[in-house]
Amino acid sequence: MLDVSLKHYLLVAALMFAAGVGVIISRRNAIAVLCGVELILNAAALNFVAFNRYSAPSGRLDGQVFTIFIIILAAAEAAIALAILLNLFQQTNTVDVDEADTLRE
Amino acid sequence: MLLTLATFLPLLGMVVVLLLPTANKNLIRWTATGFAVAAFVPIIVLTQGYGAGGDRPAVDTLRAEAAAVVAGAPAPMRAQITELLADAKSNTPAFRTFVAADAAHPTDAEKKSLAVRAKLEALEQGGAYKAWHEAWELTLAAASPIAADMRYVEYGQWIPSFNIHYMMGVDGLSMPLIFLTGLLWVLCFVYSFSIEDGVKGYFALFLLLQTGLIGVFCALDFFLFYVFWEIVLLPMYFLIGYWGGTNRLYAAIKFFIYTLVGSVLLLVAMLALYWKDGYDSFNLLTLTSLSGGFDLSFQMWIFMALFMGFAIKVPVFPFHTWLPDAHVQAPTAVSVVLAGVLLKMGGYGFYRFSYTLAPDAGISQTMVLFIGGLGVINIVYGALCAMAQKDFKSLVAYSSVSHMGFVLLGLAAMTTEGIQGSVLQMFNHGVSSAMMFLLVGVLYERAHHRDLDRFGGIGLQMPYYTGFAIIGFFASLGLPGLNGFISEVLVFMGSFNSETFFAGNSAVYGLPRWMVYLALPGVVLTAGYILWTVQRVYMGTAKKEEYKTFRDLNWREVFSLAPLAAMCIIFGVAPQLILGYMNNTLDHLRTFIVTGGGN
Amino acid sequence: MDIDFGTIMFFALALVAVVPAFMVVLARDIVRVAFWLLASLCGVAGLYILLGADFIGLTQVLVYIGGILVLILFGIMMTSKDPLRQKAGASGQRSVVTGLVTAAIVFAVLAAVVLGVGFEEGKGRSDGSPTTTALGEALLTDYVLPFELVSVLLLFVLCGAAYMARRRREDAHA
Amino acid sequence: MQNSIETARRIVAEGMSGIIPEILLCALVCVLLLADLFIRGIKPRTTAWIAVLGFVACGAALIARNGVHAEVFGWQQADGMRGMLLNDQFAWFFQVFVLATALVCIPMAMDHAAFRARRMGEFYALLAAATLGMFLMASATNLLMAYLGIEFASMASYLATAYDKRDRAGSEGGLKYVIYGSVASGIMIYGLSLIYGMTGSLHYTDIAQALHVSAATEGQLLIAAILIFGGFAYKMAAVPMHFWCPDVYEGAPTPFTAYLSVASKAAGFAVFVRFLAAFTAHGGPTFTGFGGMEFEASFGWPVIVAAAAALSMTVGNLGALWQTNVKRMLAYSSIAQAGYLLMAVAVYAAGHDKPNGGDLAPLVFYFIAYFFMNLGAFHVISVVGSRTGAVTVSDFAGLGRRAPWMAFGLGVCMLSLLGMPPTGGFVGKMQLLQTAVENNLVWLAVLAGINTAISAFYYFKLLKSMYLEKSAGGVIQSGSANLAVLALLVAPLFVLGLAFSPIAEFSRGFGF
Repeated sequence: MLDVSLKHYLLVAALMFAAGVGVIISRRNAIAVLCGVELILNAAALNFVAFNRYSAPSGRLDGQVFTIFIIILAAAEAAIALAILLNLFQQTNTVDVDEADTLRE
Repeated sequence: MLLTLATFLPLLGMVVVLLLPTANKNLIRWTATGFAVAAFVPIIVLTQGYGAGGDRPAVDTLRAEAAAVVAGAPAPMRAQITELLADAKSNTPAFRTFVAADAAHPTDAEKKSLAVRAKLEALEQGGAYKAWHEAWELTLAAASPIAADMRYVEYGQWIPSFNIHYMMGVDGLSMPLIFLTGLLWVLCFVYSFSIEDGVKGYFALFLLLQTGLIGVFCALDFFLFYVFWEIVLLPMYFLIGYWGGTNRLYAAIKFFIYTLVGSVLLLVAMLALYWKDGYDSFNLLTLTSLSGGFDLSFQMWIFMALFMGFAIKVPVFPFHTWLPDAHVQAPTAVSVVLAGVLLKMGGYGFYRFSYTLAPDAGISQTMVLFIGGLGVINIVYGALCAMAQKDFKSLVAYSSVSHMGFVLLGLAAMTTEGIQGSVLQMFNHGVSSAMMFLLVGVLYERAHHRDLDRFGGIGLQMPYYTGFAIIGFFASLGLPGLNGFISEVLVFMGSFNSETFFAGNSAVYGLPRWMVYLALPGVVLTAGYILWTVQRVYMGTAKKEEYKTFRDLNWREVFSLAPLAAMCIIFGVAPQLILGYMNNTLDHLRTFIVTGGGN
Repeated sequence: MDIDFGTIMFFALALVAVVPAFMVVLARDIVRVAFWLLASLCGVAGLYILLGADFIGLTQVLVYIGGILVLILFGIMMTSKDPLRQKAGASGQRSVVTGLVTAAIVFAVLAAVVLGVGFEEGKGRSDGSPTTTALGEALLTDYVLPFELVSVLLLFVLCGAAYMARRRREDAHA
Repeated sequence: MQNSIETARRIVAEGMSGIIPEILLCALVCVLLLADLFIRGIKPRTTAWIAVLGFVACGAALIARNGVHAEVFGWQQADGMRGMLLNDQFAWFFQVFVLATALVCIPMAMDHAAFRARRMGEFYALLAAATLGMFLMASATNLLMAYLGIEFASMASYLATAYDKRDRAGSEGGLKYVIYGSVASGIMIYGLSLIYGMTGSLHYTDIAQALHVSAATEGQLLIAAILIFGGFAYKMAAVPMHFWCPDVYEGAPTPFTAYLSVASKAAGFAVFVRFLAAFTAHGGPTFTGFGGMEFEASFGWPVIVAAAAALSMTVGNLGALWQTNVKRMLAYSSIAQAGYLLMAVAVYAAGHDKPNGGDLAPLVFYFIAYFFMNLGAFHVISVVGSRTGAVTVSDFAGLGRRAPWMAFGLGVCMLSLLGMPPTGGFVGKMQLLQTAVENNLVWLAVLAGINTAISAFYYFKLLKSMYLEKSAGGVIQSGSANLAVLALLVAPLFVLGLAFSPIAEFSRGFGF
C-alpha cells in the first residue's frame, strides 16, 4: 500500500486552499469570508510544516516557526476584523460585504 | 542672449502681470502689451542681423564650445579626447558596445570597435568620459548639415546627468515663424483690450503661451523643445476653456487630449532616439549628423511616431476634428494665434524633426505617397468642408485645414520649389488666417452671431473694414499680387516637377503627378467658397436694419489689421523678402534629405 | 498488504480536514459554517501532530480553535439576532456552484504544481520527534527579532481592537 | 539550554545597534498608547507633537544609519550572515521615504476636521506602527520577516482606516480593507510556502542559491510567483489586487489616505523588488517571452510584472474616468501610477545585463516625485474638505478664486501626476518610459503613453472644476501652516522638473 509522503500532505493543503477560495468566491457575509481565509491560512501553514518535515535541511525549524507566526497573525487579524465589524454593525445592522455599500455610488 | 530674451521676456511679463492688482485692468493690459513689444524688439534685431554679419555662425560657436570642453577635461586625457574626436562620426557605434558589450565574448561588430572601446574605458577611468561625450556631441553638431545656417546659437549645461543642454538657435526655417509670433502677439494684445472678464489671467496665460511658442521655434535640444511644446498646451486649454464660447469646455479638453496624444508619441520617439545605439544625446544637431546612419526600419518607426505627433498639430486629416471645435469656441485673439502660429508648430516639426531625423524614411515611396496623399485630402476635403459651413468662423477654420494641405504637398514633393513654397505657405497662411480670424472677430463683436446666411451688405456699412476683409480673403484665395498666390504657385510648380526631377534617382521617390492633379480642384473650390462668402457677407444691400448701426473699425482694430494687410501685399509683390531668409537653409536641408540621408 | 497505523491516521485526519472544508462552502447558515471550520481546523491540528509538530498542533487547538473560532462565534452572536436562520451570505445555488467550480480549477492547478518535480523529498528529513524545545530555542535565537516584534504588534492590535469595539463613550467624555 | 540562552543574548546584543530607528518607533507606539490611556483629557495637539518628536528622533537615527550595509538578527553560515533584516541603501531610501510621509501626514491629521475633538494618541500610535511595519518591509531579507512586516503595516492600516468610529464610510472601508487584505496575504503565504518547499529556506540568499539548482519547473515557479504577487500587488495597489483601493481610499480619513497612497505603496514596491532580486540574482537559461522580451532565469516574473503594469495603468485610468468623488478618483489614479512604476520593475525583473536593466534609479526618482505630487494633492483635498466638506469634483468648483494658492498647488500636482513638464512627474515618467524603450518594452511604453492621454480626462476634470467653473462659495481660509506645508510639497515639483540633475544622480545610489 502507498506510503504517506510529502505529496499527500501537499494535496490535502491544496484541497483546503481550493475550498477556501471557493468560500471567498461564493460568500458575501464578512464572517463567512473570514472563515474562508482561515482555511487558506491553514493550507499554507500545513504546507510549511510538511515541507519542514520532508524537505528542509535537518535541524532547522524555519517552517514551523513560520506556522506559529501565521497562527498568531491570523488571530490578530480576526480580532481586528471582528472589532471593525462590530463597530460597523452598531452603525448599519449589516455584515454583508456587498450590503455595506454606501461607498459604491 | 537675444533668443533667451525673446523667449523669456514674456515669462517675466507673466510674473509681473500676476503681481499687479486685479482691479486695475488697464494697467494689466498695458503692461502685457509692453512685454509683448519688448519681446518683439530682440526679434527685430534678430531678423536684421541674420545673415548680415551681425551674428556668428553656429559652426564657430559649437567648435569653440567643444574646444572649451576639451580644455576643461583633466590634462592627461585631453590628447586622447582629441584623438577620438578626429573621427567623431565613425566612433559612434562604439558607444553601444561600450555600454552593453560582453568583453569576454565580443561579436564581430563589437570586435571592430574594441579598440575604440578600450580608449573610451581609459577615458572613463580618467574621469573624462563626460567631457568626451560633450565634446563629441558638439563636434558632431558642428558637422551637422543643418548647422551651417544656424545662427545666434546659445549653449549651456542644463541637466548634465542626462546630457540635456540649454541650446537655442535660429535658421531660415524658424526665423519667419519667430517673427510672425512676435508680431502677432503685439497685434493680439492690442486687439484683446476689449476682454473684460478675468483680464489678469487672460494676459498672463497669453504671455506664457508666447514663451512656449518662441521656445519651440528656437530650441535645438530635443528635451528643451519638448518642454516648450508641452508648455504651449496648458495656457491654450485655459484660454479656450475660460474665455471661449458656449461649448468651450468640450472644445478645450478635446484640443488638449488630441495634442497630448501627439506629444506622448513625440516623447516615445525622443526617448528612442536618445537611446539609439547608445548615443545618449538630445542634441538635435548631433542627432541630424547621425541620422543618416540609422537603419531604415528604425527610421520608419521614428518617422511615424514623430509624424503623428506633428500631424495632430497641423492638423492633418483625419486628426483635424479638434480644430473646428477649438476655433469656433476660442475667443478671437486665441483663434488668431492658434491659426497663425500654433498650427505651424506641426509644419515646423516636420521640417526640423521628422525629415532630418529620419531622412531615408521621408523619401521612401510609402511615405511620399502617404504624406502627399494626406496633403491632397487636406486641400480638397478642407475646401469642401469650408464650403458647407454656415458658421463664419468654422469656415475660416476649415480653410486652414485646406491651406495646411499645401504645406504637406510641397514637403512630399521634396523639390526646391516645393519646399520653398511649403515653408512660405506656412508663413503666408499665418498672416492671412490671422487676419481672417480678426475680421470674423470684429464682425462678431458687433453682430453677436456668426451665421453666414444672416449677413449681407456689410460693405455699405463698414467700408474700411470691408477693404481689409477683401485683402485678407483674397490673399487666402491666392489672388496674384497677394502673398498666398506665391506660395501656392511654388508648391504646385514643385510638385509637378517632382516626378521628372527624381526620375533618374533610385534613392528618392518623386511625388507622382496624378496626385497633383487631384489637388488642383482644391484651388477652384477655395476660390468658390471665398468668393461666395465675400458675396454673402459684404456684397448686396443690407438685409437687416440692425446692421445699419454697425460702427466701422476703431483704432485698436485698425492697428491689429493694418500690419497684416500690409504684409499680404508686400510679400505678394516681393516674396524675396521672406524667401531670402529661407533659401540657403532650405537648400541645405533638401540636399541633406535627398542625398545625405541616403548613405 | 500492511497498512500501518500512521497511514490510517493520515487518511482519517485528511478526511477530517478536507471534507468539513468543503462543507464550509456548502453550509446553509453562518453558525454551521463556523462549526464546519472548527472540524476542519481540528483535522489540521491532528495532521500537525502526525508530522511531528506537536507544539504547533497544540497551538492550533489553543489559539485557533480556542481563540479565533470563539471570536468568530462571538461575532456571529453579536451581529445577528437569529444566527441559525441567517444565511451565510451565499445568494443561492448559483454562487455555491461558482464557488465549487472555482475551487475545482484552483485545485487542478495547484495539484499540478505540487505533484511536479520541484519539491525534493527527504533532503533533510527529520525523524518526527517532538520539537517543542527546539522550537523554543529557534524563537529565542534565530527568530528572536520577529518574536519580539510580534509582541508589539499584538499590543497595538489589542489596544486598537478595544478602541474600535468599545461603545462610543468617548463622545460623551470629549 | 545554557548554550542557547547565551546565543540569544549574543544575538540581541549584537543586533540591537542595527535597529535603533525601529526600536525608537516601538517606543513611540508604546508611549503614545500609554499617553492616551493614562493622561486624562490629553489634547490631540500634544499627542501630535509627541509623534513628531518620535519620528524626528527616528529620522536622526536613520540618518546615522546611512551608508551602513549589514544584516542583523540571524545566524551565521559559512558564506555569511543570514539575518532577518538587511540594512542597506535600498532599505534606507524607502525607510526615509516612509518616515517623511508619516511626518507630512501629522500636520494633515492635526488639521483634519473629524480628528479635532477626540483622543488621537491611538491614531498616531497606529501611524507609528504602520511606519515600523514598512521599515521592516523595506529591509526584510527573510520571508518570515517580509510577511511580518506586511502584516504589521496592514493591521495598523486597517485600524487607522476605520479610526473615525462615527464615520460609516470609514468603517466600511476598514472592513473591506481587512477582509480583502487577509485574503491577499493568505494567498501570498501559500505561494511563499511553495517557495519554501522548493528551496528549503526562508532566507533570500539561500532561496536565490537554491533556485539556481532547483528542479522546480518554469510552470511551478510561475504559479508560485502569481500567488505571491497577489500579496505584493495588494500593498502596491496594483492589478490584480487593486479592488480594495477605491473603497478604502474613500473611506479612510483623508490624512491617512494620503499616507496609504504614498508610504504603503512605496513599502509594497520595496518589499517586492527586494524579493524579486532574490529571483534574479543568479543567471540561468535565457528564453523569449511575452512581447518579444528576452529574460533570464527570472522564472516568469517579467511576464507577470509587465502584464500587471499594463493592466494596472489601463484599469486605473479607465476606472478613474467615471469617478465623481475626488478621493476615489485619486485611488484609481494611484492604481495607474502603480502601473507606471511597475514598468521599471518589469525591466528590473528582466535581468541585470540589459542597459540599466538592474538600475532602480527611475523607480526611486519617480517615487520622489510621487511623494510630493500625491501628498500635495491629498493635502489640498484634506484642507479644503475639512473646511467645506468638499468630496466630489464639482465641490471644488471655483476653488481657483476661493483659495487661489490651494487651487494652484492642487493644479500643479494634477499636472505632475499627468506627467506634464515642467514638473517632476514629467521627468519621472520620462525616465520610466526611457527604461522601457531601452529594454525592448516599447509596447509597454506606448501603452503608458496612451494611458497618459486617457488620464488627462480625469486630472483635467479637477482643473476644469477649479478654474473654469464658477461657484457662489466664499473665500476659504486655509491657514498659514497649511500653506507652508503646501509650498514645501509643491515647490520641489518644479525643482524636480527643471533642475533634476542632482536628484537624478542621487536616485542612482539605491540599487543592490
